[in-house]
Amino acid sequence: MVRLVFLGKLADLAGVAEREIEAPLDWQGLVDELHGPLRETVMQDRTRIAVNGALLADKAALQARAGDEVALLPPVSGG
Amino acid sequence: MVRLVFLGKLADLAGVAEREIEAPLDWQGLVDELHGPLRETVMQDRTRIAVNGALLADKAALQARAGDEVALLPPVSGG
Amino acid sequence: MRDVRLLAEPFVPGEYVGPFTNAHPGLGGVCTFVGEVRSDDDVEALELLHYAPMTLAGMEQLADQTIERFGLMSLLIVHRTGVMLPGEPIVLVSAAARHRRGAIDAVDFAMDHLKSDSWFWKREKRGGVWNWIEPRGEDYADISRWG
Amino acid sequence: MRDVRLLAEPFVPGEYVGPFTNAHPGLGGVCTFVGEVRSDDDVEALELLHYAPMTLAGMEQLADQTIERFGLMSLLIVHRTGVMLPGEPIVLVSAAARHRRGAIDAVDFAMDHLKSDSWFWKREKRGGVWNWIEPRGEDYADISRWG
Repeated sequence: MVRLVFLGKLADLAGVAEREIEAPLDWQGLVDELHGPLRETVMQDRTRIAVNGALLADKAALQARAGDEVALLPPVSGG
Repeated sequence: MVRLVFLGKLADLAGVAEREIEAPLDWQGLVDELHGPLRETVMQDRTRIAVNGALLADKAALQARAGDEVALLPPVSGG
Repeated sequence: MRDVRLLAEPFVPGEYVGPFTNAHPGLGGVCTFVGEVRSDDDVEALELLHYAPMTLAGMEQLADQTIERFGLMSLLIVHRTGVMLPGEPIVLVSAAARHRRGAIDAVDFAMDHLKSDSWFWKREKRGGVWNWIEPRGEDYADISRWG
Repeated sequence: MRDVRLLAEPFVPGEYVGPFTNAHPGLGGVCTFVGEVRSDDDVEALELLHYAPMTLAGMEQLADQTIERFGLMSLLIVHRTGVMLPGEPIVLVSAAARHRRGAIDAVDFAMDHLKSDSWFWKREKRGGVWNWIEPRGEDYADISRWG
Protein backbone atom coordinates (compact mmCIF):
# COMPACT_ATOMS: atom_id res chain seq x y z
CA MET A 1 0.00 0.00 0.00
CA VAL A 2 0.94 3.64 -0.52
CA ARG A 3 0.11 6.15 2.21
CA LEU A 4 -1.47 9.41 0.99
CA VAL A 5 -1.05 12.40 3.33
CA PHE A 6 -3.31 15.44 2.83
CA LEU A 7 -1.84 18.71 4.10
CA GLY A 8 -3.58 21.99 4.97
CA LYS A 9 -7.01 22.45 3.50
CA LEU A 10 -6.64 19.26 1.42
CA ALA A 11 -7.31 17.33 4.63
CA ASP A 12 -10.65 19.13 4.93
CA LEU A 13 -11.49 18.40 1.30
CA ALA A 14 -10.48 14.74 1.67
CA GLY A 15 -12.32 14.42 4.97
CA VAL A 16 -9.24 12.63 6.37
CA ALA A 17 -5.61 13.52 7.00
CA GLU A 18 -4.27 10.24 5.64
CA ARG A 19 -5.45 7.37 3.52
CA GLU A 20 -4.02 4.10 2.21
CA ILE A 21 -4.21 3.30 -1.47
CA GLU A 22 -3.09 0.37 -3.68
CA ALA A 23 0.53 0.29 -4.83
CA PRO A 24 2.02 1.04 -7.26
CA LEU A 25 0.64 4.54 -7.80
CA ASP A 26 1.34 6.95 -10.64
CA TRP A 27 -0.10 10.42 -11.32
CA GLN A 28 -3.03 9.14 -13.41
CA GLY A 29 -3.83 6.52 -10.79
CA LEU A 30 -3.84 9.20 -8.09
CA VAL A 31 -6.12 11.54 -10.03
CA ASP A 32 -8.53 8.64 -10.73
CA GLU A 33 -8.79 7.96 -6.99
CA LEU A 34 -9.80 11.54 -6.12
CA HIS A 35 -13.06 13.33 -6.75
CA GLY A 36 -14.75 16.73 -6.78
CA PRO A 37 -13.01 19.78 -5.25
CA LEU A 38 -10.23 17.59 -3.85
CA ARG A 39 -9.33 16.35 -7.33
CA GLU A 40 -9.54 19.87 -8.79
CA THR A 41 -7.29 21.29 -6.10
CA VAL A 42 -4.73 18.51 -6.41
CA MET A 43 -4.61 19.07 -10.17
CA GLN A 44 -3.84 22.80 -9.78
CA ASP A 45 -0.25 23.77 -10.57
CA ARG A 46 0.17 25.28 -7.11
CA THR A 47 -0.41 21.93 -5.41
CA ARG A 48 2.88 20.03 -5.09
CA ILE A 49 3.66 16.40 -4.37
CA ALA A 50 6.43 14.87 -2.26
CA VAL A 51 7.38 11.21 -2.06
CA ASN A 52 8.94 10.19 1.25
CA GLY A 53 9.68 13.85 2.02
CA ALA A 54 11.30 14.60 -1.36
CA LEU A 55 9.49 17.20 -3.47
CA LEU A 56 8.76 16.20 -7.08
CA ALA A 57 9.79 18.78 -9.67
CA ASP A 58 7.03 17.42 -11.92
CA LYS A 59 4.14 15.78 -10.14
CA ALA A 60 3.02 14.01 -13.33
CA ALA A 61 6.22 11.95 -12.91
CA LEU A 62 4.86 10.39 -9.69
CA GLN A 63 5.88 6.73 -9.29
CA ALA A 64 5.13 5.45 -5.78
CA ARG A 65 5.72 1.89 -4.61
CA ALA A 66 4.45 -0.12 -1.68
CA GLY A 67 5.51 1.49 1.60
CA ASP A 68 5.99 4.97 0.11
CA GLU A 69 4.42 8.06 1.66
CA VAL A 70 2.92 10.47 -0.88
CA ALA A 71 2.23 13.98 0.50
CA LEU A 72 -0.17 16.36 -1.26
CA LEU A 73 0.97 19.92 -0.50
CA PRO A 74 -1.24 22.94 -1.17
CA PRO A 75 0.31 26.44 -1.30
CA VAL A 76 1.91 27.31 2.03
CA SER A 77 0.80 30.22 4.21
CA GLY A 78 3.27 30.12 7.05
CA GLY A 79 5.02 32.23 9.64
CA MET B 1 32.04 85.57 29.20
CA VAL B 2 31.17 82.98 26.54
CA ARG B 3 31.95 79.35 27.25
CA LEU B 4 33.60 77.46 24.35
CA VAL B 5 33.13 73.67 24.40
CA PHE B 6 35.44 71.52 22.25
CA LEU B 7 33.98 68.17 21.25
CA GLY B 8 35.70 65.00 20.05
CA LYS B 9 39.20 65.48 18.70
CA LEU B 10 38.86 69.28 18.95
CA ALA B 11 39.40 68.90 22.71
CA ASP B 12 42.76 67.25 21.97
CA LEU B 13 43.69 69.99 19.51
CA ALA B 14 42.64 72.69 22.00
CA GLY B 15 44.36 70.98 24.89
CA VAL B 16 41.22 71.57 26.99
CA ALA B 17 37.57 70.51 26.81
CA GLU B 18 36.24 73.96 27.67
CA ARG B 19 37.46 77.52 27.75
CA GLU B 20 36.02 80.96 28.62
CA ILE B 21 36.33 83.79 26.16
CA GLU B 22 35.28 87.46 26.13
CA ALA B 23 31.68 88.26 25.14
CA PRO B 24 30.29 89.15 22.69
CA LEU B 25 31.72 86.67 20.21
CA ASP B 26 31.15 86.44 16.46
CA TRP B 27 32.66 84.08 13.87
CA GLN B 28 35.63 86.31 13.08
CA GLY B 29 36.31 86.83 16.78
CA LEU B 30 36.25 83.07 17.33
CA VAL B 31 38.64 82.35 14.44
CA ASP B 32 41.01 85.04 15.71
CA GLU B 33 41.15 83.34 19.11
CA LEU B 34 42.17 79.95 17.68
CA HIS B 35 45.50 78.87 16.21
CA GLY B 36 47.22 76.18 14.21
CA PRO B 37 45.48 72.83 13.55
CA LEU B 38 42.61 73.76 15.88
CA ARG B 39 41.80 76.84 13.82
CA GLU B 40 42.13 74.92 10.55
CA THR B 41 39.81 72.18 11.75
CA VAL B 42 37.20 74.61 13.09
CA MET B 43 37.22 76.43 9.74
CA GLN B 44 36.50 73.23 7.80
CA ASP B 45 32.94 72.97 6.44
CA ARG B 46 32.44 69.68 8.28
CA THR B 47 32.91 71.33 11.67
CA ARG B 48 29.58 72.69 12.96
CA ILE B 49 28.75 75.17 15.69
CA ALA B 50 25.89 75.15 18.20
CA VAL B 51 24.89 77.95 20.54
CA ASN B 52 23.18 76.81 23.74
CA GLY B 53 22.48 73.42 22.12
CA ALA B 54 20.98 74.86 18.91
CA LEU B 55 22.88 74.05 15.73
CA LEU B 56 23.73 77.01 13.47
CA ALA B 57 22.81 76.51 9.82
CA ASP B 58 25.62 78.93 8.93
CA LYS B 59 28.44 79.14 11.46
CA ALA B 60 29.64 82.46 10.01
CA ALA B 61 26.40 83.88 11.48
CA LEU B 62 27.63 83.16 15.03
CA GLN B 63 26.56 85.86 17.52
CA ALA B 64 27.17 84.76 21.11
CA ARG B 65 26.53 86.91 24.18
CA ALA B 66 27.64 86.73 27.78
CA GLY B 67 26.50 83.47 29.37
CA ASP B 68 26.13 81.61 26.05
CA GLU B 69 27.68 78.20 25.50
CA VAL B 70 29.29 77.78 22.06
CA ALA B 71 29.98 74.15 21.09
CA LEU B 72 32.46 73.27 18.33
CA LEU B 73 31.32 69.99 16.76
CA PRO B 74 33.61 67.96 14.47
CA PRO B 75 32.10 65.25 12.21
CA VAL B 76 30.39 62.57 14.29
CA SER B 77 31.47 58.92 14.33
CA GLY B 78 28.91 57.33 16.58
CA GLY B 79 27.11 54.06 17.32
CA MET C 1 26.55 28.07 14.73
CA ARG C 2 23.15 27.08 13.39
CA ASP C 3 20.26 26.48 15.79
CA VAL C 4 16.89 25.64 14.21
CA ARG C 5 13.91 24.51 16.26
CA LEU C 6 10.30 23.57 15.61
CA LEU C 7 8.30 23.84 18.83
CA ALA C 8 4.81 22.53 19.56
CA GLU C 9 4.52 24.49 22.84
CA PRO C 10 4.62 28.23 23.73
CA PHE C 11 8.08 29.74 24.15
CA VAL C 12 9.61 32.87 25.67
CA PRO C 13 11.83 34.61 23.06
CA GLY C 14 14.25 35.94 25.68
CA GLU C 15 15.08 32.41 26.81
CA TYR C 16 16.53 31.77 23.36
CA VAL C 17 17.88 35.20 22.44
CA GLY C 18 19.70 35.79 25.74
CA PRO C 19 21.91 32.69 25.53
CA PHE C 20 22.34 33.21 21.77
CA THR C 21 23.63 36.77 22.28
CA ASN C 22 25.79 35.79 25.25
CA ALA C 23 27.35 32.95 23.26
CA HIS C 24 28.83 35.48 20.82
CA PRO C 25 30.34 38.40 22.70
CA GLY C 26 32.31 40.88 20.65
CA LEU C 27 30.92 39.66 17.35
CA GLY C 28 29.54 42.99 16.20
CA GLY C 29 25.77 42.96 15.94
CA VAL C 30 22.79 40.77 16.62
CA CYS C 31 19.45 41.41 14.91
CA THR C 32 16.33 39.63 16.15
CA PHE C 33 12.77 39.51 14.92
CA VAL C 34 9.90 38.11 16.95
CA GLY C 35 6.52 37.65 15.27
CA GLU C 36 3.43 37.21 17.41
CA VAL C 37 -0.16 36.23 16.78
CA ARG C 38 -1.89 39.58 16.29
CA SER C 39 -4.87 40.48 18.46
CA ASP C 40 -6.82 41.36 15.35
CA ASP C 41 -10.52 41.83 15.06
CA ASP C 42 -12.11 38.68 16.30
CA VAL C 43 -9.37 36.08 15.81
CA GLU C 44 -9.65 33.65 18.70
CA ALA C 45 -6.79 31.36 17.77
CA LEU C 46 -4.36 30.52 15.00
CA GLU C 47 -3.10 27.07 14.06
CA LEU C 48 0.03 26.26 12.10
CA LEU C 49 0.19 22.79 10.62
CA HIS C 50 3.35 21.38 9.16
CA TYR C 51 4.64 18.19 7.54
CA ALA C 52 7.23 16.60 9.78
CA PRO C 53 9.31 14.90 7.05
CA MET C 54 9.87 18.24 5.27
CA THR C 55 9.35 21.26 7.51
CA LEU C 56 12.36 21.15 9.82
CA ALA C 57 14.67 19.97 7.00
CA GLY C 58 13.48 22.92 4.89
CA MET C 59 14.13 25.38 7.72
CA GLU C 60 17.64 23.95 8.18
CA GLN C 61 18.33 24.42 4.48
CA LEU C 62 17.05 27.99 4.68
CA ALA C 63 19.31 28.60 7.69
CA ASP C 64 22.37 27.29 5.82
CA GLN C 65 21.53 29.45 2.81
CA THR C 66 21.07 32.54 5.01
CA ILE C 67 24.35 32.01 6.89
CA GLU C 68 26.19 31.58 3.61
CA ARG C 69 24.57 34.51 1.81
CA PHE C 70 25.10 37.06 4.58
CA GLY C 71 28.33 35.70 6.04
CA LEU C 72 26.78 35.23 9.48
CA MET C 73 28.66 34.04 12.51
CA SER C 74 25.50 32.46 13.81
CA LEU C 75 21.78 32.06 13.15
CA LEU C 76 18.90 31.02 15.40
CA ILE C 77 15.43 30.15 14.04
CA VAL C 78 12.61 29.08 16.35
CA HIS C 79 9.16 28.39 14.88
CA ARG C 80 5.95 27.33 16.58
CA THR C 81 3.47 24.79 15.29
CA GLY C 82 0.05 23.91 16.67
CA VAL C 83 -2.64 26.13 18.14
CA MET C 84 -1.60 29.62 19.33
CA LEU C 85 -3.49 32.40 21.06
CA PRO C 86 -3.25 36.15 20.33
CA GLY C 87 -0.03 37.56 21.78
CA GLU C 88 1.87 34.26 21.63
CA PRO C 89 5.16 34.27 19.69
CA ILE C 90 5.03 32.36 16.39
CA VAL C 91 8.55 32.87 15.09
CA LEU C 92 11.92 34.09 16.26
CA VAL C 93 14.91 34.74 14.00
CA SER C 94 18.19 35.99 15.43
CA ALA C 95 21.32 36.63 13.34
CA ALA C 96 24.82 37.52 14.54
CA ALA C 97 27.23 39.19 12.13
CA ARG C 98 30.29 41.39 12.20
CA HIS C 99 28.38 44.29 10.66
CA ARG C 100 24.82 45.44 11.29
CA ARG C 101 23.82 45.43 7.62
CA GLY C 102 24.44 41.68 7.33
CA ALA C 103 22.56 40.89 10.53
CA ILE C 104 19.52 43.01 9.61
CA ASP C 105 19.34 41.81 6.00
CA ALA C 106 19.72 38.18 7.09
CA VAL C 107 16.70 38.45 9.40
CA ASP C 108 14.69 40.14 6.63
CA PHE C 109 15.65 37.39 4.15
CA ALA C 110 14.96 34.52 6.55
CA MET C 111 11.56 35.96 7.55
CA ASP C 112 10.47 36.45 3.93
CA HIS C 113 11.39 32.84 3.13
CA LEU C 114 9.85 31.40 6.29
CA LYS C 115 6.59 33.15 5.38
CA SER C 116 6.27 32.08 1.79
CA ASP C 117 8.69 29.25 1.19
CA SER C 118 8.40 26.95 4.22
CA TRP C 119 6.07 24.02 4.74
CA PHE C 120 3.51 25.57 7.04
CA TRP C 121 -0.23 25.86 6.58
CA LYS C 122 -2.15 28.37 8.64
CA ARG C 123 -5.74 28.58 9.74
CA GLU C 124 -7.59 31.04 11.95
CA LYS C 125 -10.50 30.58 14.30
CA ARG C 126 -13.17 33.28 14.27
CA GLY C 127 -16.56 32.92 15.89
CA GLY C 128 -15.71 29.32 16.71
CA VAL C 129 -15.05 28.42 13.05
CA TRP C 130 -11.64 27.53 11.58
CA ASN C 131 -10.71 28.97 8.18
CA TRP C 132 -7.63 28.28 6.09
CA ILE C 133 -5.49 31.30 5.25
CA GLU C 134 -4.51 31.59 1.62
CA PRO C 135 -1.01 32.86 0.81
CA ARG C 136 -0.96 36.63 0.19
CA GLY C 137 0.37 38.19 -3.02
CA GLU C 138 2.44 40.39 -0.73
CA ASP C 139 4.40 37.35 0.50
CA TYR C 140 5.43 36.44 -3.05
CA ALA C 141 6.40 40.08 -3.68
CA ASP C 142 8.55 40.01 -0.53
CA ILE C 143 10.42 36.90 -1.58
CA SER C 144 11.00 38.14 -5.14
CA ARG C 145 13.07 41.01 -3.72
CA TRP C 146 15.93 38.57 -3.10
CA GLY C 147 16.39 37.56 -6.75
CA MET D 1 5.35 54.63 23.15
CA ARG D 2 8.80 56.19 22.81
CA ASP D 3 11.59 55.21 25.18
CA VAL D 4 15.01 56.79 24.52
CA ARG D 5 17.91 56.44 26.94
CA LEU D 6 21.52 57.52 27.10
CA LEU D 7 23.42 55.35 29.60
CA ALA D 8 26.85 55.91 31.09
CA GLU D 9 27.07 52.39 32.55
CA PRO D 10 27.00 48.87 31.01
CA PHE D 11 23.53 47.44 30.32
CA VAL D 12 21.99 44.05 29.62
CA PRO D 13 19.86 44.24 26.41
CA GLY D 14 17.37 41.63 27.63
CA GLU D 15 16.48 43.79 30.62
CA TYR D 16 15.13 46.40 28.20
CA VAL D 17 13.85 44.21 25.35
CA GLY D 18 11.93 41.78 27.59
CA PRO D 19 9.69 44.41 29.20
CA PHE D 20 9.40 46.25 25.86
CA THR D 21 8.13 43.11 24.10
CA ASN D 22 5.86 42.15 26.99
CA ALA D 23 4.34 45.64 27.02
CA HIS D 24 2.97 45.07 23.51
CA PRO D 25 1.43 41.63 23.23
CA GLY D 26 -0.44 40.89 20.04
CA LEU D 27 1.04 43.83 18.18
CA GLY D 28 2.49 41.85 15.29
CA GLY D 29 6.26 41.98 15.25
CA VAL D 30 9.21 43.29 17.21
CA CYS D 31 12.59 43.77 15.57
CA THR D 32 15.66 44.41 17.72
CA PHE D 33 19.26 45.21 16.93
CA VAL D 34 22.04 45.09 19.49
CA GLY D 35 25.48 46.41 18.54
CA GLU D 36 28.49 45.43 20.62
CA VAL D 37 32.08 46.55 20.83
CA ARG D 38 33.86 44.16 18.48
CA SER D 39 36.77 42.09 19.77
CA ASP D 40 38.84 43.24 16.82
CA ASP D 41 42.54 42.98 16.41
CA ASP D 42 44.07 44.77 19.35
CA VAL D 43 41.31 47.15 20.41
CA GLU D 44 41.48 47.40 24.21
CA ALA D 45 38.61 49.81 24.73
CA LEU D 46 36.28 52.16 22.94
CA GLU D 47 35.01 55.50 24.21
CA LEU D 48 31.94 57.36 23.04
CA LEU D 49 31.78 61.02 23.92
CA HIS D 50 28.65 63.07 23.51
CA TYR D 51 27.39 66.60 24.08
CA ALA D 52 24.70 66.54 26.74
CA PRO D 53 22.69 69.56 25.51
CA MET D 54 22.24 67.98 22.06
CA THR D 55 22.71 64.21 22.04
CA LEU D 56 19.62 62.95 23.86
CA ALA D 57 17.40 65.60 22.24
CA GLY D 58 18.70 64.50 18.82
CA MET D 59 17.98 60.85 19.60
CA GLU D 60 14.45 61.75 20.69
CA GLN D 61 13.88 63.60 17.42
CA LEU D 62 15.19 60.61 15.48
CA ALA D 63 12.83 58.35 17.46
CA ASP D 64 9.83 60.54 16.63
CA GLN D 65 10.81 60.60 12.97
CA THR D 66 11.22 56.80 12.88
CA ILE D 67 7.87 56.15 14.60
CA GLU D 68 6.13 58.48 12.17
CA ARG D 69 7.84 57.18 9.03
CA PHE D 70 7.25 53.49 9.71
CA GLY D 71 3.95 53.74 11.58
CA LEU D 72 5.39 52.04 14.66
CA MET D 73 3.39 51.20 17.74
CA SER D 74 6.49 51.66 19.83
CA LEU D 75 10.23 52.33 19.67
CA LEU D 76 13.03 51.79 22.18
CA ILE D 77 16.52 53.26 21.74
CA VAL D 78 19.25 52.71 24.32
CA HIS D 79 22.73 54.10 23.67
CA ARG D 80 25.87 53.88 25.77
CA THR D 81 28.37 56.66 26.36
CA GLY D 82 31.73 56.50 28.10
CA VAL D 83 34.40 53.81 28.04
CA MET D 84 33.35 50.34 26.87
CA LEU D 85 35.22 47.03 26.66
CA PRO D 86 35.04 44.47 23.81
CA GLY D 87 31.78 42.51 24.03
CA GLU D 88 29.88 45.27 25.82
CA PRO D 89 26.64 46.47 24.16
CA ILE D 90 26.85 49.98 22.65
CA VAL D 91 23.41 50.38 21.19
CA LEU D 92 20.01 48.73 21.28
CA VAL D 93 17.10 49.60 18.98
CA SER D 94 13.79 47.78 19.26
CA ALA D 95 10.74 48.56 17.09
CA ALA D 96 7.21 47.17 17.41
CA ALA D 97 4.90 47.30 14.41
CA ARG D 98 1.85 45.51 13.05
CA HIS D 99 3.86 44.09 10.14
CA ARG D 100 7.39 42.76 10.07
CA ARG D 101 8.54 44.93 7.18
CA GLY D 102 7.87 48.12 9.16
CA ALA D 103 9.63 46.83 12.26
CA ILE D 104 12.73 45.64 10.36
CA ASP D 105 13.02 48.77 8.19
CA ALA D 106 12.56 51.03 11.22
CA VAL D 107 15.51 49.40 13.00
CA ASP D 108 17.63 49.67 9.86
CA PHE D 109 16.73 53.37 9.48
CA ALA D 110 17.30 54.23 13.13
CA MET D 111 20.67 52.44 13.19
CA ASP D 112 21.89 54.20 10.03
CA HIS D 113 20.97 57.57 11.53
CA LEU D 114 22.38 56.83 14.97
CA LYS D 115 25.69 55.92 13.30
CA SER D 116 26.11 58.94 11.07
CA ASP D 117 23.68 61.59 12.21
CA SER D 118 23.84 61.62 16.03
CA TRP D 119 26.10 63.63 18.29
CA PHE D 120 28.62 60.97 19.27
CA TRP D 121 32.38 60.98 18.87
CA LYS D 122 34.25 57.71 19.09
CA ARG D 123 37.81 56.86 19.96
CA GLU D 124 39.62 53.53 20.30
CA LYS D 125 42.43 52.47 22.56
CA ARG D 126 45.13 50.29 20.98
CA GLY D 127 48.45 49.58 22.59
CA GLY D 128 47.56 51.97 25.39
CA VAL D 129 46.99 54.88 22.98
CA TRP D 130 43.62 56.52 22.25
CA ASN D 131 42.83 57.42 18.64
CA TRP D 132 39.80 59.26 17.28
CA ILE D 133 37.73 57.36 14.72
CA GLU D 134 36.89 59.33 11.61
CA PRO D 135 33.43 58.83 10.07
CA ARG D 136 33.44 56.19 7.33
CA GLY D 137 32.23 56.88 3.77
CA GLU D 138 30.13 53.74 4.21
CA ASP D 139 28.09 55.46 6.93
CA TYR D 140 27.16 58.32 4.61
CA ALA D 141 26.25 55.80 1.90
CA ASP D 142 24.00 53.99 4.39
CA ILE D 143 22.13 57.13 5.34
CA SER D 144 21.68 58.27 1.74
CA ARG D 145 19.61 55.12 1.10
CA TRP D 146 16.71 56.75 2.94
CA GLY D 147 16.36 59.73 0.60
